[in-house]
Amino acid sequence: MILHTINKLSALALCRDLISEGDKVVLLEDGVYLGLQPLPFATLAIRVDVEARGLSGRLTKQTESIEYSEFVDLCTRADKVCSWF
Amino acid sequence: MILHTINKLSALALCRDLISEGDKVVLLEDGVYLGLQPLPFATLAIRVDVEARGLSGRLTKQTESIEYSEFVDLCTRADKVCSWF
Amino acid sequence: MSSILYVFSQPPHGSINAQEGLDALLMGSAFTTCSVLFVGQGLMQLIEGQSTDELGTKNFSLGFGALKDYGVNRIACSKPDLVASGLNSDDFVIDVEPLDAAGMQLLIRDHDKVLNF
Amino acid sequence: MSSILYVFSQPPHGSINAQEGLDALLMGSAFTTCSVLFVGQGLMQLIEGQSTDELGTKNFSLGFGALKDYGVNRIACSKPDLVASGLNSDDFVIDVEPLDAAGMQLLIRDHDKVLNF
Amino acid sequence: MNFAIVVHGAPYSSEACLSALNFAKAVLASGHSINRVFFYHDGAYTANNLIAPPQDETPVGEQWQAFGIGNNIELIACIASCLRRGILDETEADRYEKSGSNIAPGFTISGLGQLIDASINADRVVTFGV
Amino acid sequence: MNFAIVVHGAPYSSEACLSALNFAKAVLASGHSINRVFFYHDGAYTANNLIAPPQDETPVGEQWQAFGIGNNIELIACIASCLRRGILDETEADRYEKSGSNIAPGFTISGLGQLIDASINADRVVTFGV
Repeated sequence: MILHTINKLSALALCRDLISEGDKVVLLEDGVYLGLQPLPFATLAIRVDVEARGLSGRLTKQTESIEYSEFVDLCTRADKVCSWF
Repeated sequence: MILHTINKLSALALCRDLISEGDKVVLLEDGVYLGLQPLPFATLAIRVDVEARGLSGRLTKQTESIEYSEFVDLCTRADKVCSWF
Repeated sequence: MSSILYVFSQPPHGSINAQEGLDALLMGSAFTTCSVLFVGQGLMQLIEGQSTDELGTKNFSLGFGALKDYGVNRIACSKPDLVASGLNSDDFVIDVEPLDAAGMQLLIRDHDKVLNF
Repeated sequence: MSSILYVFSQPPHGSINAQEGLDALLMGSAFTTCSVLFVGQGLMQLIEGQSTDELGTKNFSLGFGALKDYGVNRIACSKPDLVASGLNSDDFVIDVEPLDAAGMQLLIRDHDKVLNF
Repeated sequence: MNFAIVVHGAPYSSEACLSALNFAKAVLASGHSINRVFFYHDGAYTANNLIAPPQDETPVGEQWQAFGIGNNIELIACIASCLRRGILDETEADRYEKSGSNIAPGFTISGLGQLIDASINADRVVTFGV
Repeated sequence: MNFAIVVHGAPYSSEACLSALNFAKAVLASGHSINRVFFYHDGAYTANNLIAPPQDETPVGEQWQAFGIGNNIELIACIASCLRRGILDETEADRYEKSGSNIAPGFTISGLGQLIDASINADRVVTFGV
């Protein structure tokens, strides 16, 4: 499993094709706005970034909020981390 | 006439609808890459930015290279300048 | 005295730039006629319910409530960008006038200077 | 010893970041097995005929010619992004292996670490 | 005609800083004037006097200094932007009890009012954003 | 598990600088370790000791200092990034005959080799880009 992070809307185009079945995707910073639109994969969004932007309760069902501790845990379970920005 | 400047690809989405008949558009910095694709309006691209990126001879016919002096001249002939970035 | 249109196109919190843009708008409105147009991700500055206590950035969206008091003339946003965002005006901290392309072009034409942030 | 895949996604000259990315790749290749994947606007770093004398930025595209000498293993780019750019491999300063999505996914899988620039 | 120029980008980090300089030079070369250059956001980093780039790279900050001093043009770095980014003159360094100042010659730290004043009074205002 | 963390963004200018700090804190809180934090690109600005933000804004740079010193974690600012951006320690200030140094406590200026070494030897490397 590879963990991908996305920190802004424009970075989606860079990684859209590179996310394999079984990979995980973390949305952080301005990347959490991607949680407003339908995506071809499920995502995990950093809760403090979601709340800072007023997006609590506004995100699609395929986006789940997580804490930094869960982000760290995902890193340890992934083979590697790939950051898209 | 309003003079618009665009300095990166993603800024096109911001101004595409705001460019009126008779307005002028200057591409600078990474905005000169827009000269590789068809656009709904003619553009003027800063020559030193075009050359730095190796785009001389690669741009569409609707893109013309200009000097900074012509950019300044366009500013004086425009009613105002609007910078998209 | 020159009137100034402020164009806000950046989302909040990802960088300080949006916040520094609002500072410039408030300062400008003390000196001359100012209006503001939100476009693209700039609309995200307006979302109600931003809660930045834990992140530690500043919730400057609260400042938009003061724009009328500061005498800011027109407060507008791009209607196409609003529709594309999936949000609507009810999601915003203040009343904002959605403008179509022609309306935005007129707004730009009606001001002497444009400051983009 | 961990192998490293460098992913370059930024265009040159608009900021120093692409140039600093190449510096990191050259440094990395002195220590361990490295490969590089150009995606998105990162492909623009490869365009032949960059002439920066007048602008005054550094034409670091000339440095790509040294990648083989530095022992950089695979030099690849996104085939979909190459097609979308309207450019082709002949426009580039060096030979680059265009990879489809599956090929890029394999490249990522084949390296221990990924450094994005 | 009189220009106000606004710079949002730092040397190297953004070409905006260099583009604005090239534009400013062309303004003067065309016989026009510049009422003020205002450095906002990361543009404030341009005023850092401690920059020491490699010899084969254009020293954009130094060129701005020379341009401002040589042509007697006001280069204003926004005080709020500067404080957040660690660009201080002696007054601010004393006020915040910092170890020293690092403002480059030719630059003045001042308030956001200078941006508004320049924008209102210039014939044209041109922003170099990031 | 051992982490290397790479930071590309400056305080305020990019949330990356803050996200990386939150991540680093969570790494330690989860019982893992950090072999090095490497500040590259504009991340080098984090090491500027002259930052004086408004009192109601999070002093991200200071928090990094406290984090590094308090947990005995290496905070390395890339020397090439630092020279281009005007972040100097005393050695570099002397070498380039600059008026002073401005490196913050807890930070060390060092070469790009430190990024490679950290990346190779960590179990995971995580980049916070801009």
